Amino acid sequence: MAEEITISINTKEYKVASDQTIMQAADKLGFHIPRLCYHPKLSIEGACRVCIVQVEGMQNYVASCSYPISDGMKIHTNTQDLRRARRDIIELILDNHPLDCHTCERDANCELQRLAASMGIHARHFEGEKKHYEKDLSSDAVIRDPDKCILCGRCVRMCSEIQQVHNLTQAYRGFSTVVMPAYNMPMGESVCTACGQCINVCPTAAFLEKNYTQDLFEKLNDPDTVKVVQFAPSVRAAIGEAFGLAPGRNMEGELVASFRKLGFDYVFDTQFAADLTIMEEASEFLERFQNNGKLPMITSCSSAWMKCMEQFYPDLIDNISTCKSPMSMQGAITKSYFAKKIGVDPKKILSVAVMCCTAKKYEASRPELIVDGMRGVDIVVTTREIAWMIKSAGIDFLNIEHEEADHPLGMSSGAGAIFGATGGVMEAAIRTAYELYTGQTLVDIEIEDIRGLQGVKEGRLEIDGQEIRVAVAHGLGNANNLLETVRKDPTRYHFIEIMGCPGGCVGGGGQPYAQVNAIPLDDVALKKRAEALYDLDRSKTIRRSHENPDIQKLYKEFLQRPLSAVSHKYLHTHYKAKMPVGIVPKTERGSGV
Amino acid sequence: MTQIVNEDKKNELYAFMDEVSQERRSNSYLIAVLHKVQQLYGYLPQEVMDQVAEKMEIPTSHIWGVATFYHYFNLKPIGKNIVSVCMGTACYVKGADKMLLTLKKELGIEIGETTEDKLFTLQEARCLGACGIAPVMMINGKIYGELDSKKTVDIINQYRKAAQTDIE
Amino acid sequence: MEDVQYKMMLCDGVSCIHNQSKELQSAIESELDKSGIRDAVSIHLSGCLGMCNKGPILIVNPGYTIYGGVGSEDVPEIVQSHLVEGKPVARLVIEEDHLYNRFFRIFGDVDFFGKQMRITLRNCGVIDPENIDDYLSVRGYEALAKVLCDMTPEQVVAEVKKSGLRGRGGAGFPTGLKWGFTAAQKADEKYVICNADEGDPGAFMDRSAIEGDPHTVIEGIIIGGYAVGATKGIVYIRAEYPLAIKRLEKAIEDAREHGFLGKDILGTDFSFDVEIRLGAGAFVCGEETALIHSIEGARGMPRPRPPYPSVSGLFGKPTLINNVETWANIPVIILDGGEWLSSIGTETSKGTKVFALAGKVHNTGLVEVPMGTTLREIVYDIGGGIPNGKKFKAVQTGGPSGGCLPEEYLDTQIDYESLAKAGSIMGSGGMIVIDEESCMVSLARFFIEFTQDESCGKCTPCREGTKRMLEILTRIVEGKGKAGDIEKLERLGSMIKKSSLCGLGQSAPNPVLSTIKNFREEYEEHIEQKKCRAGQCVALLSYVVNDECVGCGACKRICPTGAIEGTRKEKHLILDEKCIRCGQCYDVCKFEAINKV
Amino acid sequence: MVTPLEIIRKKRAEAVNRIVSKGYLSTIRVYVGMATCEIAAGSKEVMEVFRQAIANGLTDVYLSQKGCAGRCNLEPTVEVIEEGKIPVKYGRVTPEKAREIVERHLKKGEVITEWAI
Repeated sequence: MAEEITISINTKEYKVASDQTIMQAADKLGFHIPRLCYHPKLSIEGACRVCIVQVEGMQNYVASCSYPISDGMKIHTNTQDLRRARRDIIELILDNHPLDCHTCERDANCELQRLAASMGIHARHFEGEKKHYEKDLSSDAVIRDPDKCILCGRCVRMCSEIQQVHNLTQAYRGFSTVVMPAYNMPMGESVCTACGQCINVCPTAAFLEKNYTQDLFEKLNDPDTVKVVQFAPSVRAAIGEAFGLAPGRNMEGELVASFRKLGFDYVFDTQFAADLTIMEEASEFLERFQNNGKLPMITSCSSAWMKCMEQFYPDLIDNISTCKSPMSMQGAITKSYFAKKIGVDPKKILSVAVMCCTAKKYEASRPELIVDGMRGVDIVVTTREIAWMIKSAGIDFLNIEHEEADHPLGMSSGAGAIFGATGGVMEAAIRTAYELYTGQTLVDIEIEDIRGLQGVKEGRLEIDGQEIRVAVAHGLGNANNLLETVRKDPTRYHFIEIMGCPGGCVGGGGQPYAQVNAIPLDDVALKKRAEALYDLDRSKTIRRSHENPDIQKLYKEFLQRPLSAVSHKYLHTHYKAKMPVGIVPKTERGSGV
Repeated sequence: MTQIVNEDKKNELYAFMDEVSQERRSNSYLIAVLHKVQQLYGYLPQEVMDQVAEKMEIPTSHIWGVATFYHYFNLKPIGKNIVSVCMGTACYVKGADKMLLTLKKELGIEIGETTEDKLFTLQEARCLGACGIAPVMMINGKIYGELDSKKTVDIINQYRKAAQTDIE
Repeated sequence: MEDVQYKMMLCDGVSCIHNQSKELQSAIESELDKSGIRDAVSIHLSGCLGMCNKGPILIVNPGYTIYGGVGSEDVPEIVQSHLVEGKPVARLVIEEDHLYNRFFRIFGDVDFFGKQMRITLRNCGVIDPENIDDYLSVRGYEALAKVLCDMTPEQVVAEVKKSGLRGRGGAGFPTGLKWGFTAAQKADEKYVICNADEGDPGAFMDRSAIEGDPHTVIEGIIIGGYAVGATKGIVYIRAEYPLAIKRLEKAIEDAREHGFLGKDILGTDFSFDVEIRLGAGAFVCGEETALIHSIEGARGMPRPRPPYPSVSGLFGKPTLINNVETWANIPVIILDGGEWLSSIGTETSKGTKVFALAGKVHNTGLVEVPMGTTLREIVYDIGGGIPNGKKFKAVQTGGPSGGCLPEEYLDTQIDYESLAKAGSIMGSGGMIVIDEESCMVSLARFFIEFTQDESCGKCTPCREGTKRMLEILTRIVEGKGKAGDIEKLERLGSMIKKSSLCGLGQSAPNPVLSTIKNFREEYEEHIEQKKCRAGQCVALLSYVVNDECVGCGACKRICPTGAIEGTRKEKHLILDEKCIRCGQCYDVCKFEAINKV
Repeated sequence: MVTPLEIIRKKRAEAVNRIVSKGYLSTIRVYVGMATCEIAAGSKEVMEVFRQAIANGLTDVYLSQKGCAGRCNLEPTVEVIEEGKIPVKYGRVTPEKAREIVERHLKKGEVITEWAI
């Protein structure tokens, strides 16, 4: 237990707990010390030096993010000398940064811009040579622009510490330091899983999603196509933040109405396909469970996880559910069942997905998902992109009248909604699997054990006297830790849900940037987004996927039954080991990685 | 023939990695392994770094970060002769910069580059420890001291001549 | 110990041992006891004094009376006459000359060695570094044996504290305190590290020490391991030092064979081993946290402290890091006592310091002087002054982290505080003498170019700030300096000093700030008059041939760009547009026929 | 029990014996500087001259390498210690000079003062 000590900040004394850094203590006391490379979920870097403070008795400034407080410490956070030093540091960053704020995608959303404004940098003293590197546009999902990079290292730490993908590193050194994949490989050819978390934590525009908004506007104006959109559960739970709302507001009605105003002919809901996924996945699980199939079965909804698995865990490919993700199921059904239903050549359908995710851009382009020579989804835009499009099209998003999605692919159960939160797929699957197996309805359907932000969650339930052990991991790093257990003890679990992003899809790489003075991927915001989805679930009468009448109809009219040949053609896929091989380092400390 | 040589190199490298893998915290030996790679291949070829990554269970990005951080490691194939010009203070004060200029001109390359005939790679060194005979340069580990432009060019020509005789 | 009036030094070299110096020692001790002056005399053993033919050799201080061929039978006379009555025994004195006021065989080289005092380099240039027998014969590993025999780890730490030794890597942190911190940590594993990643351009103290006497360093490390409770020692050494590495490897092997390393050292239950890790060309790895990262196999980037390595260092374990020279002091401290070392030097800085003396002095080389020696003594007495009748301008200490001190600071004493007060630092031991032909702006630029190149790139002030400083300095030396540039350098410099993450950044502006402080007028001349008084800034001068030219053609032959034309025996001409201002024609001309204008 | 100090004393005595048995007590001892700096300046070749001389029958000479004493600008250095005489240190020794040192100093006992430091 930490003792209470006395420190002074800016000449006033405070009693605080001893086991804190200067920054932590100051934050709690209402002094917001400016910062840049610091992120509460990542290791301490101490690199940007923006958070320096003066401690009496010390010759040099110290970084408040890393320096521990001690009894009697006298701290100054705002002296003239400090202000000038911080200002000069930010100017030095600006001096090596393109001066194109007004054409930059992060304009008004940029931490560097905000810092510069708050420092009052009105003149430039030290301008000189700027670095210049080519933009890396090779990936379908993530753009890397080293010119914008200020070397705070947040992306590198995110990629290695939280996601454990270890795609990004700082290469070279000094003024020539660049963040890049190994061998300066193009992102599209690297082990990048396209999860987009680097974008989420980047304070500037050094990482961005590949932007398809102009393309989409263009296509929306094409009179010869039928424009169909689907949108993921988490989009509705987060997009409000892009319009200045606090996290946790469900904006489903506003979104549907806006899609129609943007020019979409049909607005469908990915939650419908989530229900469909559950039908297939729960059946697949039971099939494996009853017939000595490969267990544990691992979910395959998350595109970043898909790529991660193919590179890092080729030995577990047989454990992966063959189900496509909800987005891809929705796309496939749109271009088959739905096309037939409205009597349109599926080639004339523009299938658009609005996702909380950058990796879905990658997924949509996977050749394995092509059916009848067509991609299921033609264009994927993120929550951020659609928010911009709505603003750009002049739609009054916040005051618009709510509308509902279209049939037959727009209606969903509560189980489909909770897909967006970590543990949601598992919970939804259990609701259905239980009934499919036992013929009885599961009453207690909210499974608290697998909700929440703990890295790896475990649960067990009994179905007809048989114990089923399940595990849930969110974020690829947690997934790694879980799968290492599985490699060692393959019988430990029967069913595993893995989501590539922290918090699940609500924390996706395509979600709105952190608001002013908020932290990217803040746990509170993630929880509120998830809560919005759980509220949505609770508000529905139908909370089990198999009870969704449109789903039942789909099976009756088209798919026949789960795991049928038709289902396999449209809703299932296969995976194979991919190069380059991803390597998870040994866990012992000593590699510095 | 080259195949056999390469196979030998690979075996030697793997033997070395096997040896360090016996140690505790074996992946802390990455830099030692990269030294070994460079000793065997003259530089760090990408496919060999991949092998190191796989064998030592270290992400390639991490290896790349290390390989590019340390100036000692060559990322490109190097010439037959490595010419390192000492740019330590003692040599600098005694005119190493002029000598470097002469070398750049004579070889037609910049620091870190290799001549087209793959005969010379020009490098800059920080103090070779021969301050007494500054300015100095080192070619393949042999130190030449008290240089001036003419002497420098003469030495380079000796190596050219030697290479010529080798071919003949 | 206050009462010691005489120090006796008994040669312990191979020949003298053969000549029964051991018996002599006991004879002296018993005679002193008899005379009741045992406490007034201390007896030290030293390595070979080089007068083997006259052994055994006994030196009495003060006075440096050297007795040769001393037999046990002579002892009562020496004690009575010399020590009690103060009259040296003339018949036994072989030399009574301050020339031999050295511990070692450095005869006939008085100018250079006269003011030196060799403690850490005591065996360098004396013994065969690849032969452990040589080291053993000069009391090698006796300090280790003494520690294992008679001292607890706490006593060892206390002895080091008593010596007043401070880190020789540059920062001067009290070594004993550092040892105490690491020793106080409770952990299942601890490490000691020898930092041999000597990176200052133009400094080679550590290389020389390891090449000349690797066992001293190893012995120091083992003693350190014993004192702090570590079982593993690591020498982190530059890959650019192949010979030093080879000798170190050999020394470690030999030490293992003799049971100084490994399990149950010298029959005790203390086990310890040393391994070598190579650097790979990164100056910043001299910084302790960067060094640790490098040993861990990562990019050598520093991290914020605390936690300090003594609490959480290599692999997260408590780690003691000292540099080569610091380690080399340890066996001496153990053998001769901390008190003895603390009797040398100044109030705050004890013992000696090794410098690599280079630049514009007669005698370049490695020198070890007692703390408190003045810069003037080093430059003029040891270094022999400036060659070619040029005028002294400044002395630079501390390499890229240090500063330039002009004439008026020449009487500054070498100690951590005095040098800092004068505006430079002790540093790891680079000392460069600068004459009037060197431009201070260029020199500052040279150092900042170095630190810029060696910046790891982690923290903003160092990565971006030194780059801008370099740009400003470059334009000044190219004659494109602008009004206000000096102030910008000062502003950036002081910000970088106070805000950078590690020592490299925090000291990077020193060469610039100190030259601005002491040679501001040179900066102003470059900027305002586009003039370089030293004639070094090539953009600010051109070379012209004057009428003294006899047309010998020497300049034409040496010109690397073919910028000189002229027929034999006629006045030559330098083509300004082709001239790259390398100055070689100027240097080669025997007739002073080329002017810098 | 044997204490570490006793062990070390024994070891030293043994070491001394080994050194002596290698001819340490010869009339003349020759030390050649063999640090990186000395080697860079050419001390290997100088060493070779002395080695050859001994191989060719020069007797009563003990030859050893040593580290750098710090006299950078005078390297390579060779030190000749002769029984009963003041040690002589030669600077900037070349193989040619070394041969002459062998002939004049080692064989005839003549100190070549102009080369001595």
